[in-house]
Amino acid sequence: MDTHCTEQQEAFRATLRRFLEEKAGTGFTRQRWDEDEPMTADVWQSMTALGVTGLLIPEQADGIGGPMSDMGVVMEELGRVAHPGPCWSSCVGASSAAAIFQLDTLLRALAGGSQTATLALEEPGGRFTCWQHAHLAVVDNTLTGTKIQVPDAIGADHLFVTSANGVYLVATDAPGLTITPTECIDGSRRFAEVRFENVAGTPLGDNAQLAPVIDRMLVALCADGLGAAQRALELAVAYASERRQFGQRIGSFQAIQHLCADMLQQLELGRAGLHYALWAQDAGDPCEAHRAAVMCKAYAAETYPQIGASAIQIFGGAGFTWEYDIQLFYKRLLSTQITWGGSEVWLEELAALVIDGEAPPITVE
Amino acid sequence: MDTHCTEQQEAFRATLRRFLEEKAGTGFTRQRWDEDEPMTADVWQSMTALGVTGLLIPEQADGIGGPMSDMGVVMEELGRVAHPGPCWSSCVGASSAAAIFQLDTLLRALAGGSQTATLALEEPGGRFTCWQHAHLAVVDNTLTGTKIQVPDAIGADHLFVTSANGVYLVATDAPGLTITPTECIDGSRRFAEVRFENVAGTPLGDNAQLAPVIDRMLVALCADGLGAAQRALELAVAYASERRQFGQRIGSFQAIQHLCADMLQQLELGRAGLHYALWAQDAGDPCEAHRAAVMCKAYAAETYPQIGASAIQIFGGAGFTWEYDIQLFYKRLLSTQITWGGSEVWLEELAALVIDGEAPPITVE
Amino acid sequence: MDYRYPPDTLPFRMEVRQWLQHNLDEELRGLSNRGALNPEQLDALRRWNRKLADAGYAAISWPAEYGGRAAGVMEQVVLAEEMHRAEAPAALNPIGLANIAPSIMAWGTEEQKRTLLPRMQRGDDIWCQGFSEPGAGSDLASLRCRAVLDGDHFIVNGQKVWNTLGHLADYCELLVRTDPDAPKHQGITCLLVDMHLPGITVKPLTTLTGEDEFSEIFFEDVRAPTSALLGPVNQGWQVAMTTLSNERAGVANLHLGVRKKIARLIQAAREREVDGLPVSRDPIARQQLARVYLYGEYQKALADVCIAGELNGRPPGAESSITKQSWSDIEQLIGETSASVLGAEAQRGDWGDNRLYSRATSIAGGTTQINKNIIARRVLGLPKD
Amino acid sequence: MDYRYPPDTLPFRMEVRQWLQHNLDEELRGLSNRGALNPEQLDALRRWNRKLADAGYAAISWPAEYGGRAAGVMEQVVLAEEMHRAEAPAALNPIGLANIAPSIMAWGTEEQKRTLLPRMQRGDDIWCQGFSEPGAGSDLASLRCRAVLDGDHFIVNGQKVWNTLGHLADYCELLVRTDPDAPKHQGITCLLVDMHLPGITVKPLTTLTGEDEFSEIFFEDVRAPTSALLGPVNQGWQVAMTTLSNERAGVANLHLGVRKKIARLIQAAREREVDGLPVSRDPIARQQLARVYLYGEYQKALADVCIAGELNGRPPGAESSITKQSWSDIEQLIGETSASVLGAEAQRGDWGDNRLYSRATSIAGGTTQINKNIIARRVLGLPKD
Repeated sequence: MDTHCTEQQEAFRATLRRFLEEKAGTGFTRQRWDEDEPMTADVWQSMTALGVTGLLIPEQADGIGGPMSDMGVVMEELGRVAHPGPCWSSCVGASSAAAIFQLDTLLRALAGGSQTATLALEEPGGRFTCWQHAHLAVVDNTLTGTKIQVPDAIGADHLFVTSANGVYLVATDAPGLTITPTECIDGSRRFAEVRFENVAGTPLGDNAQLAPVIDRMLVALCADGLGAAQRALELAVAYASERRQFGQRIGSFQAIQHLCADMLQQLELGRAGLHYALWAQDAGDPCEAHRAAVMCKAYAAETYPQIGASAIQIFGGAGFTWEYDIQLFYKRLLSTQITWGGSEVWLEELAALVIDGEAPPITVE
Repeated sequence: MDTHCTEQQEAFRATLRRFLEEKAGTGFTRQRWDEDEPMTADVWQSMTALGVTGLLIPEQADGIGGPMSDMGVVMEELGRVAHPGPCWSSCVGASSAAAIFQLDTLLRALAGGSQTATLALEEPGGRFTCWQHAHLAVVDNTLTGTKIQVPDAIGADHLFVTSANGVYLVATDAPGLTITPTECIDGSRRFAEVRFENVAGTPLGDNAQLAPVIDRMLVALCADGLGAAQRALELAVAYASERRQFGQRIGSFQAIQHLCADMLQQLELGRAGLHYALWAQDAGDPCEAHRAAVMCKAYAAETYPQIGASAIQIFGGAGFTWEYDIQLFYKRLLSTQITWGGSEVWLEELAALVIDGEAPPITVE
Repeated sequence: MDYRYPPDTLPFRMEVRQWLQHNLDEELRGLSNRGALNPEQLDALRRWNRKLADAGYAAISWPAEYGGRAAGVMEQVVLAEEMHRAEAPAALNPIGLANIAPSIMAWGTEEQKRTLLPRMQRGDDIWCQGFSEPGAGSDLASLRCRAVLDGDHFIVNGQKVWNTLGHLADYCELLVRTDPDAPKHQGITCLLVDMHLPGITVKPLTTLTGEDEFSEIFFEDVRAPTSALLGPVNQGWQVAMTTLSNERAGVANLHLGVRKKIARLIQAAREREVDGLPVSRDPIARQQLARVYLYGEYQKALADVCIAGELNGRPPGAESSITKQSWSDIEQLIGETSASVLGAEAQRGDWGDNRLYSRATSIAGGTTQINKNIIARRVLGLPKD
Repeated sequence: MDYRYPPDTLPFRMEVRQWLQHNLDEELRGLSNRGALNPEQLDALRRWNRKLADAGYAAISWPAEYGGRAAGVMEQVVLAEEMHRAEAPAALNPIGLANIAPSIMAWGTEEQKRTLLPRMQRGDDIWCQGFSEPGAGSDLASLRCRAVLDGDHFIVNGQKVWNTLGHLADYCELLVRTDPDAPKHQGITCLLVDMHLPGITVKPLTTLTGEDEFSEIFFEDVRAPTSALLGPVNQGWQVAMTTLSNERAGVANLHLGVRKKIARLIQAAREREVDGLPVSRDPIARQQLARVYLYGEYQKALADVCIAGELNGRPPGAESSITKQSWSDIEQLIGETSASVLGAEAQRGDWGDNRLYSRATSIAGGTTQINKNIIARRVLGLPKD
């Protein structure tokens, strides 16, 4: 029994962190902020070389066949720099989906970094729901309608599209497909609206087959959030330990100290739950994997924006400027919250699991 | 325009406060805590002499015909000592109800303090709802069923009982009526379960006629809560200004100071809303009176227990003892919250008014 | 107790309302006077400001001798409500009119009063304040920007930050240290500096929303004539702290903005659907919307207490000291509620900016932490030890 | 990463589970060892304690030489889980076994170890701690209860407060000041005082729930023999701070109680109706219940991090320092949630007491304020200045 990362994972983390600090730190994030293309070819190539693109892809498709707990390390590190690349959508989401539907060619292209893909789930409306398909019609494997908030759709080669008739694979260069970027206060993430007008798709199977992919993506999104929240706390503590006001370092004021202590508590509870959720994705019980993923997102959505906001508060006026990095992490945590539904959505799902379902377990045995 | 009490009201307040300090302070509350009878004859007589029992009763029925803003002063002062008497149920509730139904004899008895009465509204279930009548059947003006959480039912002479057939007046000595006290963590308030088995009642009219009475009672309950919360803050500030820990007065610690500042903010917002609601009860527009009363209870239920809890926290171990008065006020604020429904109930009612109804007004003109 | 506005405010309200109906052009509606203005917008706002000034509405709280109408709190509140109702932009110099002008009236030379105040009122000159410095946000007394007297000029060197409208400003109410040996609040002097003087560099300060709302101002051997001196040398602190007596009206109007946003949020919830039902029918959204609505209404109730206090001649009480904090709390609650209720839509456009911007409400003009210190010590009398 | 308990804990778990099935009488189930016990309950608990001790389950973390089994963190956790699952009362001396015994083992004379420890383990003697004093709750170092050496006795005078089980105690681990001139943490001596000595008065301290769970103890010229001395004179602070090395198991088990309460609350919501529907179908109640459930599960996840840290030989990290605080938060959240979900029913009985009692979790054993100071300084390294 160990809830910590293995030594191997920590070594992997150190390598990643060094690479990101040198080649794709927050300076890189800022540089890509307003660009159409979130990535540069050389950074993406390095990510491939580091094994990020192939991490979750089976070995027989040129991947590494690694566990989600390894991907958790990647996502935490990417969150620490508010990385703009399509890792969440493609390396976690599309790679897992392609493996489930055994799309061997796509898997190889994803593993090698020559292609990326993403999932088109959400449809117009207010609050996010996973399986709502009122705005997409499918007739004879031809799709017409709208998906919104599709992550990293611009630049992607393929879309996994959910519909009332199941999951379809659609090439982004298919005739009738229009992808329009959606504004987002977090410029480190890219979303788009995708319109389909009689677009040909390849039927892949039931929506339910995507359920474990969505659980993985929820957990990966929270791992990214944890990394960003951790970095926000580090920056806030460092700033509070330096900055003087009224002749004192502001970090010596009890109000600031308690704010930081609250942030640490929120962070460490989140880490404990996240690591459990990562392990649960790998451990094999799909119900438990789902419960853990749902809790993870409910917790992250409710808590991480508060960590970001507290960090901004500690920075004071400096936190309100474009110049300091802390705003990057605050925005990253806001989009972590809102992407694929806030805490209301996932607390209701959790209620369905543990109030309508079985009584909650008291011991693990 | 003045949101403050008038000079006359402040003089009335001073008289009341002096009387309560001398004859019915928290020592009196403690003394009555475990007694069946919440009051003593002489204190009740003094309350009558001070004009509390007749305050809301029309002059032609031997009352004073005062406004709710005067009653607000009374309730704030009673809350400051966690007063155990049946003022809320009888002097606010039953008196207002008796006036609406023009029960002249009862009005005179209430004004003179020789009788008290209360309202039986709530029925068994989880969350409070005002107009739920699943547990009380009425056939030929004969009542059978159960009402719960009836305030001050023990000692009362009459009950105003709501039912699917409207409001009934029932004498507490009527055959078939059983009143059983209900345990409550706040021993300064008395609640009872009332069982009816073919009990004869006098039909009075529609339930809707009681609506303004309920609004008045909600506001009065919150005025009591404001008084208790104010007293809790005063006690906490006094204690924090005296008590030393680690060589410093604890009130000089920023964490304690900010806790107190938060309490003050919660209190003063509550006072502003309460005084508006008191005025709205008197000003004549029933819709506005209702909106203000609903906001008042939603706010008090959500906020005042936090003020009480913060005060306990500042007292530390001492706050956890029976000996210090602060626990009386914490408990009073908990029962202020729960009596007639918590914030969920009244936020939903507020939503019905302002989301389903008109857009919220932006200016008063 | 009486929550009705005094009846004699009604004629003034009607006068303002009618004037706005006749004079406010449609394209000006909703135009903000904060933040990055393009030259056309600035021109339009200047024209509007002159109209306001000519009608006597630009600075109604000023004494009559300076072109105001010595308006009391009720008239100020009514004007603000009507301007808000009509979505009319405020005058261009909010800080100048409310904070700088009182100092000039109290301490200025006749020349300063005569030349500066009318142009400020008309928006001909734009004013900024040079108080905050890097490394001294809320801690004004530790400022380091210095001025040395050299004949009939002050030589100013140093840096200021968080200057609202600094990049557009013609004048700056500048606090400089003139006696480095004096205790912190002393040895500070107030200058009214022409921003077009050589040696002044203004750099926009980009906020996290990407706007250039604030500036940094650098002074390098700037020669300000001694005629720029406002009040006595080394008494700049007292000079700058001069305010008009009925300033409570400004704080009392904070609820206007939040209540409009809340009404918009409720309307947005009515118009969005989730799972085939309006979001406004969702029980959880209803709780959240009702809660934010309640706090908006209570901010108004608190404003009424402040107004009534001023109107009835009471000194500011606890209600005044918590108003800014409760306003900040509700601005941030609106941001969080919009995220819950509107989902992804809250990540962009006005709602997105609003959420980010709400963070500034607990920082600018005194952080939450400093406000609470003050409330605890001054209002509640907790010990300093 | 692996969240499964080590497989070798399973035999021990089964052994304990079976033993409890055979040995725990129905009337003992759910009996609390805290708070006001009547004599019959105390007798029953004493008999149960002896059974536990005889089976080797009363003090499994103790070294074998004192009758324990030197159990590691996993065995302690498993025992606690099984005891909890069976609703078996814990041993009567929780503080004695976990906090006092380690000091006696490390500092006691052979005589003290031989006579005191076995009786403590069996519950033959009940122990309390005499640390807190009126006016010095969390600030132990400022204690004033004093002892003066007079031949072969210490003369003790002073007052202690917040003594759990004080009214039943046979012994007290007492901290007294023996050198009034020494700096605060020095000059303190630890005595193991027989509570039946003349001059000791115990007064119950009624809590806000009306229970006599704690006591005040008054010492008036109490003559404690020098044989009561534990460790060196004037080193009582170090003596009293001695703990067993694997104490993390205790903190790691905090989730057991809260998760059982949460399960009960969910069950209660299923069984209550409002407007003809189970409360558990109400969307708002569902949010609140799901939230409190989530925090309960995360308390368990945090416990796993603590356990794994101990198991893998890592020093305690941030997870250990926040465990008490997050536990307190969730105890209080349970109280507030019960009020929202159960309405008036939350004002009485177990739910009512539970809500009141939850307030103590942020006070006893170090207030929230002190915990956060420690977290900020020791874990985050924020400056003291």
